Amino acid sequence: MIAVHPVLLIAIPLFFAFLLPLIGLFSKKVLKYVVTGTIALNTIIALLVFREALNSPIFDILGGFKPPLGIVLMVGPLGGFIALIINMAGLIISIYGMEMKKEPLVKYYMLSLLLLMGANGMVLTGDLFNLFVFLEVTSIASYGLAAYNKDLKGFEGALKYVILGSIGSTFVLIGIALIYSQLRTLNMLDIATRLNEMDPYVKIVAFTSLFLGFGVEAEMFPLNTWVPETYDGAPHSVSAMFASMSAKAGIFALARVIFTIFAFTNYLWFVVIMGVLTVFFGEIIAYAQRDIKRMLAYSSIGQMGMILMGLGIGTTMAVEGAFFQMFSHAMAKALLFIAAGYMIYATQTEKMSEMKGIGRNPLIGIPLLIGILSILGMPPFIGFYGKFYILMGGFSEGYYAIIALFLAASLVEVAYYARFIKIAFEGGGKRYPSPKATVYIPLLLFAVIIVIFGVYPKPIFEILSHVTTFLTGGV
Amino acid sequence: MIPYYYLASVALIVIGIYIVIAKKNLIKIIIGLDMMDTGVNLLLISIGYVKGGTAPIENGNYTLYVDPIPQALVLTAIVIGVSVMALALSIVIGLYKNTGSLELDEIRRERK
Amino acid sequence: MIDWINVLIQAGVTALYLFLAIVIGLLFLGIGRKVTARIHNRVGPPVYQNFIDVGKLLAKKTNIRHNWIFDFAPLFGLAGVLLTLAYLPMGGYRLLSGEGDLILLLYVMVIPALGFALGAGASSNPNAGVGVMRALTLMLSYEMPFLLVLLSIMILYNTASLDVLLSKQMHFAWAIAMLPLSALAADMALQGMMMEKPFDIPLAPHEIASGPMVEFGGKYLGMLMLYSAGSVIVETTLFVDLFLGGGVVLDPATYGILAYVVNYLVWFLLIFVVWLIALFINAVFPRFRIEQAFKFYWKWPTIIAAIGLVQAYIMSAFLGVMP
Amino acid sequence: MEINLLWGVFGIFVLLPLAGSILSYLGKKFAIYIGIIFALIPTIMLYPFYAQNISELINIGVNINLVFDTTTWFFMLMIDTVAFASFLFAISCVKKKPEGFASLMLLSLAGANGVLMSRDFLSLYIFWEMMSWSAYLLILRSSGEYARRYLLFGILSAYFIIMGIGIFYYYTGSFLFSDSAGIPLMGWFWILFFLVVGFAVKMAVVPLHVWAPYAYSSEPSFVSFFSGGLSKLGTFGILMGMYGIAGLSILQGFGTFRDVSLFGYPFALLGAFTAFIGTILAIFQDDLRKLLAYSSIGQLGYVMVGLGLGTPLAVSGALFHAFNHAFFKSLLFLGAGAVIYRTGKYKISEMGGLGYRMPFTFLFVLFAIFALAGIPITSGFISKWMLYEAAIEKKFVIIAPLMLIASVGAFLYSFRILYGVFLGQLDKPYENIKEAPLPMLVAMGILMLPLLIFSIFPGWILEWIDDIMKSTGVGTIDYNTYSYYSSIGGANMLVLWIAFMLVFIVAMLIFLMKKARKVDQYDNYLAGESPPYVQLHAAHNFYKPLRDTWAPLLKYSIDRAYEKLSRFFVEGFEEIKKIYTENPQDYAAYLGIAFLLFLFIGWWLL
Repeated sequence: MIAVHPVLLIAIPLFFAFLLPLIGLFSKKVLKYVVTGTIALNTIIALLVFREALNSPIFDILGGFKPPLGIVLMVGPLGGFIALIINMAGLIISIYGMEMKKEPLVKYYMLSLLLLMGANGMVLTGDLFNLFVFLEVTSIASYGLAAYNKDLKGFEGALKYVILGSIGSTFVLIGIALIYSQLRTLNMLDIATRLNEMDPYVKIVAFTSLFLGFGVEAEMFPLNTWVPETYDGAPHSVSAMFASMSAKAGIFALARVIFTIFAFTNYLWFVVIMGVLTVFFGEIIAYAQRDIKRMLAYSSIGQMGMILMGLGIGTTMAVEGAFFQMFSHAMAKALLFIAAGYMIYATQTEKMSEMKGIGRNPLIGIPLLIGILSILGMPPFIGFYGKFYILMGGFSEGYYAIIALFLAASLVEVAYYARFIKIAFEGGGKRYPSPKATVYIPLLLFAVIIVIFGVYPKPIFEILSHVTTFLTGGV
Repeated sequence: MIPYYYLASVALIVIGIYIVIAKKNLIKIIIGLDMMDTGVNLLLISIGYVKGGTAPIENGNYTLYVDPIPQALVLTAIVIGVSVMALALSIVIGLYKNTGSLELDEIRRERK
Repeated sequence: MIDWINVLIQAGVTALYLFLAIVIGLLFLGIGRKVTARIHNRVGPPVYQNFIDVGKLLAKKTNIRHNWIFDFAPLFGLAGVLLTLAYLPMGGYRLLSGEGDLILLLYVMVIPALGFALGAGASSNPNAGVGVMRALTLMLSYEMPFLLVLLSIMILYNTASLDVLLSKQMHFAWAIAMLPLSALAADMALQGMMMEKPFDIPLAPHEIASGPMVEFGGKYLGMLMLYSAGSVIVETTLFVDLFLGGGVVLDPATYGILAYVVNYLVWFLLIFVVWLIALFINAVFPRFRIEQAFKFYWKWPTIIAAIGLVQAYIMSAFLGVMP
Repeated sequence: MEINLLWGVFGIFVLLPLAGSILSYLGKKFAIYIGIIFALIPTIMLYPFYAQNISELINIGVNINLVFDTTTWFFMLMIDTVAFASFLFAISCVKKKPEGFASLMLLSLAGANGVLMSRDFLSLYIFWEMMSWSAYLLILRSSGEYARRYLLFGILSAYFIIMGIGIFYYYTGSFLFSDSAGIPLMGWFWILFFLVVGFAVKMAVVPLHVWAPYAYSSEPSFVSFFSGGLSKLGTFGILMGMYGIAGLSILQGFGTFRDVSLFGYPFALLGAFTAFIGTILAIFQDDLRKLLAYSSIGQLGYVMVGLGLGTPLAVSGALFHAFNHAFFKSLLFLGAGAVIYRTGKYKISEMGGLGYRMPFTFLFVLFAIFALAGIPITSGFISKWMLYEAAIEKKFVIIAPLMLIASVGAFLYSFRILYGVFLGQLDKPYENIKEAPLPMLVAMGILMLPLLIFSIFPGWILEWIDDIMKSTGVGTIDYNTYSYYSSIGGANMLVLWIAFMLVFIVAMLIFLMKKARKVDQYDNYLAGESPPYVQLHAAHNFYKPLRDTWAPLLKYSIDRAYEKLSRFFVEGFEEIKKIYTENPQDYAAYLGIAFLLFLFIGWWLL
């Protein structure tokens, strides 16, 4: 018997999201605590679900229909892990979100809960169409949040996101339609077992459609064009959410398309190439940026490309690395976006060149350094293991040239982060207001996570040992 | 043998993409998106179509009925499509308020 | 167990040789002054003038010093030059040359120069600084061909030990016959090493008032004169040891004490010839500027030495000439 | 039992500094003192652990191998001692946020010790990177720009290493050094190439040296540890890569040229060029720290020569030289630090005459310079001797002259330091300058001792080196307590010392016969006629004539080449950036094109 229903992970945020306007009628001040409390509750449930899933995959059947007809939530260890990451990141970001001042706050909190719910759903669901629905929920919440600042930048970013996002989801739907037309089923495991009944040409088209559709959310080149502007225009906490929640849900969906549904093995090199192209363009263009959030956004693209590369390499080691990287990137990039939010607030500008000495306050500087070093893949921070495992996995498959290209791109990454650190720690800057508790507590929390699991990564690796089943088409 | 309604849906999608890429007016672009959506919905519906089948209403008198699942899917997809359209339009309104224009190049010029 | 009596005897003989070397050096300096004067059609001081000078300077009552680093010059200068002499076989007598090889010698040779430079630097006279700078630049210049020459000899004779080199030259042939080009380059380098014209740039009495020497007087100058006397012997002997078999004509193993005497005389003759050649060049040439010296040394002597090196390399590696 | 011993060693040399790093960060004002304690314990504990041979395979998911043997011990000896001395020095000079300094120093020390203990690539890489980024943060304390340059090259080196590791992993599926069986020769070539180049970056081998002059311009107390200690990890890495992992037989499998592997020879040549270029550039520096940095580049070039040649004499010379360099270069950086601390100036030409006011500092620096220049009364001579003889006995006619002329060049820049900083005229502002504080002097004194001791008893250190030679299978060297031999020569240090003492006594006797009167520095050739204040210190643009002659060659600069390259890349990046046109319609078009392209590829694959 299932002790905790994974569906709660979706239901709780949904319930509270629509409860918020009612609470808002009485008191606006409670809202933020309610949201944080909700996400905390969610995190606890995610933890419980995850512990459960470690033993055996959970199948939670919804609506009374039996699979393959009915909708099912299937939570493997990895899915539980990603859900936990998403909820944890969401929790910490929501602490930062407490300082949000701009009205309408109710809508902000509501949308962020919906975003969380959508991301959770994307990770947990075992039904292809359901996946699409949650993708759309996430997207709609994201569109709203992206334009939340209601300035030109925000709207422009949101517009780009809307256009690309809806084309992407159209592709997803096409893929679903094609699969359904051939197999008459939407359950992922069912599809996977009956895949060879499909006409190969239709299979290719379906795969391409799904790959591209989720690629938009997973920030794959060349579908990631919306990323910089949307991240740039959105409020800082929202950028952090995008990077650590919706992008992770997207890439996990992509991973499930690749491994669980299609179980590709012989054409994976194509994914590797897409991954390395993503890294390459992401990092190179990040170097050419002057604004901090844009730089972080492009860097995020690069990191997602690395994850994609790890998935594409497809050995146990590389995929373990990819999942580790999802974790580390969620933590580190959220940290950096929150730090960037503080910096923009303190300096009143987005230009990196005007942020002299912003990091000299240790409350900002130390988490900032830890985050950046983790992104750069330095041990003993969590960023290291993902990168190292992906690379070693790649080597064991003999992708020398691609890894050399990847390392060259990483060098560019080092260059622009070092450039930023140089400015941030330069002497002779102005005096900046010291950060509030809502800023430095999330920063320190993220930093502590980054260091603790960097020094003692064993629990994570134990979780990731389930990658083997995932690769062979399991949950 | 590809039935013609597949062609129609493909045509709708292609036209939609063309509009999105080529037209400068934001409203038109959103109409393009909508057309794509419609095309896909049509595709879904047509997948479930069984020749001679009736509506899948469970009262026991029919042996031949169309696949009910795509219809359910399309219903959901339409709802989603509508809400996306609504959000997209609200974003367009926001852009219009900020720049006073609905033309994409003018908005971009405004930016600079 | 060490044979202490033997060691003491050897030390005594070595001390004698060192003393003689300094005396010969002073004599050579006097001869140098005389010869140069004769070429310039002057009378010149007597040959023993330098002995008188040194005696007078060392006996002076008033001595002036600047600081304790200033004292390094005479101390390290004299001690270093004596140490260097001890590592050079003189007239077939090996002294300490069995206990260290050419590379060691090369670096021991630097000790007196460095001490001198330190003392000169501490005199706080800018001329001294300029002088030392020139000396060091000159050193970089002439060392280029000289090192190539050393290398050719070491490669050809397959040894870095002067002691072994001498015996090999005695039994086979003098290196000047084997490597004439290298000998030519070495002689050019020697001119700079001895800071004779056209390479007396570091001293240049008319420009920088004798450069490093400028502040020294009394016992300081006296000891420095001993130092320069010693270094004349060091440099000429080095050339003789390298190319002219160190003047060894008789094998001490067979001829005993007679060999030592004869070899010593031959060695004296040879270093005198080398010294005279240097003097003649010195007497007729004007002074280079330091840039010219550098360019000169890194051009012609280096090319000649490099050809010599190639020759030695071919002889040793391909033709199998193994002295 | 065995494993307990290993964990004990690991605890003392790696975990203890790590713990110290946290403690000292909390220690705030007393951070440096805490740091000293935690740097001292490993240094002292080296003594009981001499000649231990502990090795343990540990499984942490993958097998790793931690080892404590003579190689580890030897390298730890220099790194830990230098770290301790740097900490001592820091007592009086690091005033700004000492807790950051102490904890980062201990962190990099822990990383360095960890690198030395690891005999597998995974732990090696982890500790290597730890050391690398903590060094980066330490440089960041003084300059972001310098730190940036260092980080770029540090990561470049790490990526080279990771390429090597990856290829090794491809062939063996393991990270252990010992699992190296069955790698084809071509594989070995790439593994070694990447490893050696990667580690060579740390040793600042030309043309990968451009970070060094900047990185070595940061805080002196750190730089002495950096240049003296951490750069030796490059030496360790190359030693391990070429002789520990691959071994002579594989190196010789690439073909030999007079018993020297054709793989090692180009690196030896590169090392010789590094020695030459580093020296020449050092001659022309006016910034004290930059001069020392270029000199460091040059000196490590010698080490590279030895490692590349790979004969027993050459490798032991390289190790000995690395050892000497650790001590004399740290000493020089500390001396420079003391001078900078007292005067607040960096330029050599702005100092002068400090030797009269800071006699002990001067003496220590002088001794270090003797060692650097290879004056035989220091151990610096012996290592150079071994390297020269190694090249000459194998008749390498390009390497040997380059090394020899570079060492002549070393006299030039050494004297520039001596004269410009310590000799010449004492300038007015420094009239009342004091001797460096006691901790600084003690630190310098500690570093001086080995240079002196091993010049008299080279056999002691050669015994350790011989142990390393045996364990790596390079061969053995010919030595006894006082003397050492090559096939073409040899030298006895005791005889030299006794002879030197005797002649020095003779010179002393002559010198002491008469008393001398002390006069003021202005009482010189101007005969006291000088106006009240003239600065007559001729240290500005010291080697101008030489510089003029070198000008046509100095025009070509590797630094500028890198700058040009980076500008080219940045411009390229700006071009590539234009792909992201910020026009949603273009983006939609990309999506469409990508779809068609993917479909096309998919069909083509079918």
